[in-house]
Amino acid sequence: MGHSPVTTNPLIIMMINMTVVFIVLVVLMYLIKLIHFIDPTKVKEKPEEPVADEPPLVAVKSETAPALEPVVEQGVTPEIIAAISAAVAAYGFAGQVRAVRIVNHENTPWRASARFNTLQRK
Amino acid sequence: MGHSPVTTNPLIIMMINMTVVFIVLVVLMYLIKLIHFIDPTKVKEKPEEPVADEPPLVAVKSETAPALEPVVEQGVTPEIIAAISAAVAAYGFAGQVRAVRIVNHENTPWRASARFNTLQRK
Amino acid sequence: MGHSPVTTNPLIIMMINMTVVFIVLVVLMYLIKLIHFIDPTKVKEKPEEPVADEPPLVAVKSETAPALEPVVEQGVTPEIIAAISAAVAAYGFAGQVRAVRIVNHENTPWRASARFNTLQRK
Amino acid sequence: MEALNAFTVSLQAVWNDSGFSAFTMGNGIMILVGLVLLYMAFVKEFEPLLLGPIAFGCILANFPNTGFFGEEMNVMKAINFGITNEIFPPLIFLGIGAMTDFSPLLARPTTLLLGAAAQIGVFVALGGAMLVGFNVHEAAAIGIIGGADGPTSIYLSTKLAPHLLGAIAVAAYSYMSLVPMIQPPIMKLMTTQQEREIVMKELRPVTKFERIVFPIVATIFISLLLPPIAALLGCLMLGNLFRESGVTDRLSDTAQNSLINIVTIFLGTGTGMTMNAHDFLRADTLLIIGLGLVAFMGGTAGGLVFGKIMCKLTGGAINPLIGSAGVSAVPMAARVSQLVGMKSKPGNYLLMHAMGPNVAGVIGTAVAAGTMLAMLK
Amino acid sequence: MEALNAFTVSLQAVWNDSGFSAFTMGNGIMILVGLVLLYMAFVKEFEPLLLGPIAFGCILANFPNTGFFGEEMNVMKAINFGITNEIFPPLIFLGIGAMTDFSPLLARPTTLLLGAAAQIGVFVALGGAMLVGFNVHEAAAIGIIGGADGPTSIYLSTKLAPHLLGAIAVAAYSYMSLVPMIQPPIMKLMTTQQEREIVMKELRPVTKFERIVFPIVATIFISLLLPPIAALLGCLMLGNLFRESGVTDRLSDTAQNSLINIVTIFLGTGTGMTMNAHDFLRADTLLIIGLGLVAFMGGTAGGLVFGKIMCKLTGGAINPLIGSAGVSAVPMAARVSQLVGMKSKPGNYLLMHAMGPNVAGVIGTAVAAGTMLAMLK
Amino acid sequence: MEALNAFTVSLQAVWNDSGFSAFTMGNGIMILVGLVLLYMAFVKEFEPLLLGPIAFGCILANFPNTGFFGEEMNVMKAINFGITNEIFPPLIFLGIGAMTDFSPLLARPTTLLLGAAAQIGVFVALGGAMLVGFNVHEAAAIGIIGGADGPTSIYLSTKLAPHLLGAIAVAAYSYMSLVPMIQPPIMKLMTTQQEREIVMKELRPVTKFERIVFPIVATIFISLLLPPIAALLGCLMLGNLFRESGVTDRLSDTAQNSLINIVTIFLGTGTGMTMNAHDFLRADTLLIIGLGLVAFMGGTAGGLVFGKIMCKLTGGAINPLIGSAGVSAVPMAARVSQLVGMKSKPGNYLLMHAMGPNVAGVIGTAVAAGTMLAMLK
Ligand code: NA
Ligand code: NA
Ligand code: NA
Repeated sequence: MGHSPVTTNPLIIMMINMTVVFIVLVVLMYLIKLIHFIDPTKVKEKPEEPVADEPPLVAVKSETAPALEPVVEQGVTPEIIAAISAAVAAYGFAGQVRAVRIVNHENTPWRASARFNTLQRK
Repeated sequence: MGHSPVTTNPLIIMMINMTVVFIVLVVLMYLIKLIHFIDPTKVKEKPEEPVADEPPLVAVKSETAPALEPVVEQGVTPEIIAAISAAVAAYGFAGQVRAVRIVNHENTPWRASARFNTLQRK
Repeated sequence: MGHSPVTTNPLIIMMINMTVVFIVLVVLMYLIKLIHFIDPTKVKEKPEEPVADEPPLVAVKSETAPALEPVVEQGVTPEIIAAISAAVAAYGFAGQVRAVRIVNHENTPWRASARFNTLQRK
Repeated sequence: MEALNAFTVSLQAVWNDSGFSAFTMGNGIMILVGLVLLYMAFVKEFEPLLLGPIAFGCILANFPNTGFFGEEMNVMKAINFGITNEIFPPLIFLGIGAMTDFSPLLARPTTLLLGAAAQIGVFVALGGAMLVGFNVHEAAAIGIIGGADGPTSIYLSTKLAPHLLGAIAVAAYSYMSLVPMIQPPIMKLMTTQQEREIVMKELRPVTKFERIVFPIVATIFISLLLPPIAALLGCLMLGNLFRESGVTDRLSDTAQNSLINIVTIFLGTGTGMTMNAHDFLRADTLLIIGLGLVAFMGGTAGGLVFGKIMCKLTGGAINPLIGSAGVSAVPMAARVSQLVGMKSKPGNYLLMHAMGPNVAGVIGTAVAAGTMLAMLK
Repeated sequence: MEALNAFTVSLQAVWNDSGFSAFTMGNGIMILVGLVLLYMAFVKEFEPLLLGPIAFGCILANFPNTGFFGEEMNVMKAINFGITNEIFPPLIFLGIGAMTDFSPLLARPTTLLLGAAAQIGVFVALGGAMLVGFNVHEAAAIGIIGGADGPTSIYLSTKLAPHLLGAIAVAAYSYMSLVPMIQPPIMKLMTTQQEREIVMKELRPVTKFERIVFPIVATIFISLLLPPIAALLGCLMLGNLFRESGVTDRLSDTAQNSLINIVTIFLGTGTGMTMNAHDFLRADTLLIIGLGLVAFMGGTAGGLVFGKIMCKLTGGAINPLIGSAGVSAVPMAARVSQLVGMKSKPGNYLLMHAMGPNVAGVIGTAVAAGTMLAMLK
Repeated sequence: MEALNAFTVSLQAVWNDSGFSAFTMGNGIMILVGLVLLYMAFVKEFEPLLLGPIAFGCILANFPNTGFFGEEMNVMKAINFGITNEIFPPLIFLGIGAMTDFSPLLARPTTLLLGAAAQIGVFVALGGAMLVGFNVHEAAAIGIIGGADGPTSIYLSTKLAPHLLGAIAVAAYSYMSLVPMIQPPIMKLMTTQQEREIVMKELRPVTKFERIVFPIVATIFISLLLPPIAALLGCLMLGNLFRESGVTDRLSDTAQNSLINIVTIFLGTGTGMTMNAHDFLRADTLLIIGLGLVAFMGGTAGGLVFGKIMCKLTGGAINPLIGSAGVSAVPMAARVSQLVGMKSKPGNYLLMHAMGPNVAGVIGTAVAAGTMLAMLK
């Protein structure tokens, strides 16, 4: 708590702070775009995107969006999708307990065993 | 640490301590009765209690006692009830690991989802 | 960080350290042999060991080695044994999560209940 | 006779040393406050994980003669050490980072602007607090309530205005729980039916590369610019790396389960322990609660206004309802966006779209806290 | 030649700094004591979760030249810090609270009297200890063994007679394990066959309201009256609230699993680390072990006597066998009541009825500890 | 006008206090080092659980003006306290002990000799380090890299050469991950096809008695002889007792899950936090990395040579390939033995046989560390 504040005018403090917050998040926005730009692993989306633009239907997604949304099969009603996506998003402080542990199965000895066997085949 | 003890007569110390313990626990007993008395959620037990008094049978419980005892269905032998109640009570330091985790399922995203849907319907 | 080192000759330091390490582990080796020697629970292996010596086959183990190796039944191929033993050994820092928790079931109330019932029957 | 005398004297001594004899009116009222908070936590389910321990800590702190605040070390003093030295909030953020999926933000980075806009509530409350007489440090700590991020609020309060910690924490967690009541009227007031019916284009998939590089880049950039929040933001992003790396599931699991739970118990109880009559039972507390509401409403409005601007600029591609999610209160505010969207047009699923501004709001509030610390420390 | 000389000198130096050269007879005997305790813990299964780490800590503490008790901080010193400042016992109680179901007590509150009556053992041992020459602080710490509550015993010992901590903890946990052997003969001796055959009326259901309000009311009342145990009792009841609230399962789960387990390892090891030859290898230790047995038997008898009185007063509605469960040792003593009841009359299920006095005994012992601290501190 | 002026001045102040203005070339390079380590941890999967937090800690430590190393306590200072006082490595060993099965060692105790022989790498590197100019304390800390045991390396480094901690930890964990690349060529070079084809007799079963008595006896013997590693070895064996006792599964589970994970996060981050440009960006670091490789290769060779000797002495009952597993790096090195054995003769399962020297190597390295501490402290 070294030096004293530069100003005590509430309005100026508000303006400065808001400006810094916007500058930082805008820079972060461009950093994210930069990350996407340099991403060596991204799939070439050019041929697909215009197609996806025209009919923004749920059924189309099943080919392109495994990362964000569950693969949706024909015949699944929107209600079910809503329920599932709500559940997926319900990862607040109180709601993540089980979902996470399941992920953990990747670290069981069986995975190590699988790796070992892979190694072995080389 | 602070002031010296009032007395070092073992008998008096025993009497005082025992008295305090009894006073505290008796007051606590009346506090529990008070809690029960003011409990706004308690079921009206008047019509049922005399019935329950007469035949203190296991089968009767299935309607009234879900909180303390499992709902007991006709045909369950006393041996099984004993085994289950022993298991229920066996929550000492060494024996609670699994049972507790199961309770936790209430906090999964699915519950959050259910809540969300309830909210939605309003 | 009290007294200064006795010597700063690298070779002597290496020799001393290596000597101590070997002495300690050799003594430990004999201690393990001593533990085995005084083990009151060990099965009398004399009649069996010569038999086991001659045909070092997997199938023989099924009677004697539950502690170290899974009981192996006739008809299990060596490949499967390798996979399982790899999995068993894959208990490094990253790979033990699930296996261990399963062990824990012994501490559930049901075990306590079982004990209680055993007690009861006496 | 002598025995009876000693008996009476001893009983009297026990009573004299008891909390009853030293009990003050202030203690009584604070215990009542604790009971009301317990009711809010356990019956009304207002963020029970935090408000429960806070309430219980408040009650414990108001028993006289417990020695909790004496010279000798004890469990409550040890917990207090973790509060006053800002040890707990970063550890909570480690777990929150491990729970957070930044994908919706990475898929549509412009939603960061909504997370920035929603911080307007923080600064409106800051200005308001200064106008009603709080000094600038207190005002900054009060303003952060509008960020709707408990650990950030506690972190900033302990640094700038520790005597307000209790009131600020209580206000922050209470309003976070009230988001489903505070936001919808404002959302309906500030948006048109037509805007609310906008169906947004689905989000593009996000690669693992992006999900791993983002927390690293964000940590470096923000920590260099705003060193006072390096611990907070660094822990958030380290937790997120545990989640996204795919090879540290053990650490991710622990960060978001046993570690965060243990720290939550201590953080909550320790925060409640700071609530004494002298600091809490004053008009300032009511002002703080009022300003907190202003902050929440201001943040909601700020996000919505910016949502409307983005809607205009993008030719109607952005539903302004996702703007209000920028206050964070993850994931409650995003669900509110979804809820209001569904009411306007059944089948309009905004949840994933609202998660972008929602997690952006966490970063935005941390940045706001860092800015205030950089200016005021 | 010189090399060989340096070699020999260095080897000699290693030996001189080793524990062997500084080893005392006392160390040797204490390591043997540790081995016996390990045997009791792991083979005889005497409370292995606590007695195991205590035994190992005792062995570790008796290696010379380890630096565990030196100036520099190290892991063992850090653990010791948690022992000497009573940080661990309340955290254990947090977990025990989360494991405890007070319903049987709430359904039949009169069983609190049995929990009070069983504390007679505490005070009989206290008086006995003073008669054989212990001072009043030591006597109080010894007496609490009869409470059959490990954390309370450790808490009180560290406050009143830290040099007796090892002996008291060992005695407390050993006798808790021996409850199935100590109690049945006394129970059979003091009750008639007719009394043992009494079938008790089933317990009424307990509402969630009662289960939530009780820990709060109990905390306020007892902590105000006996501030020295506010931390202990507050943590017990906070843990119970985590359990009963229905909205803090995460915290309840952690309190009764990872947190209590971590603290148990530290509490046990740290308690064992206090066991040195100077404090432990004296006639006092044997006296403590003897007095602990008196305390357990006294508590059992006290509970039974009061059980018989209640049986009379209620016209035979109470089976006196549940009185002995008032010593706590949860849930072992309640199971012993059940066992003896079943032997007298197959099908006489006393377990749930005995759980009432059983958990009442935990509160009773905490109150007894608080009373002694209030009088003696 | 004045407002605009204040605005500019304030923005300027934020920039002046930011990390950018105080950023040094050294910070930049160390952050790059951190990024490379992150890449190794998360993409190359080099011990990600440790190297991940180390890398992130290294990045965090090189942001200027964070106050992490100031006077005031904060979360990073608290973590650093656990590093500099050797609190974390023993707790890690507690978990490792609970994960370790000593059965293969107990079934064939002669493999302890292989665990001893593989320590030759430690002492070769020690000698080499002294020859290139490190003092004896530094040389000992560098040598221990060859032990392939992270916690032991960190423990010894913090005691003997804290300024080298970062480089030593990074080298140790990196080479541990590279064992599958470093060892096979040496193994093929030093053994004949005929030796590699040896099929070993299966291991005898080990009783529970042996598995429980061994950790106790080993603790007593080694701790008495080498008190400086009593904490480390004691925790390893206490964890193993939790595992083997059969009655402390709760503690075993916690020691090898939540406790070790929490401590790992702190140990890794704290170790990374010690990596500053002044200590790390010097030729010494490259020397350390080079010496570490020498140590690993030396240890592998030492184990193999001794394996060949044992092969001769036993008339071909021992496959020398299990000797290289004596460097520890559990269980990686044992798997490498298995892998090379399978390549030479499909169906030659050496894994279980290699686990003996593998766990012996953990004890061997601890003993080597203890010897060096006894001589040099
Ligand atoms: Na926010
Ligand atoms: Na008791
Ligand atoms: Na090693």
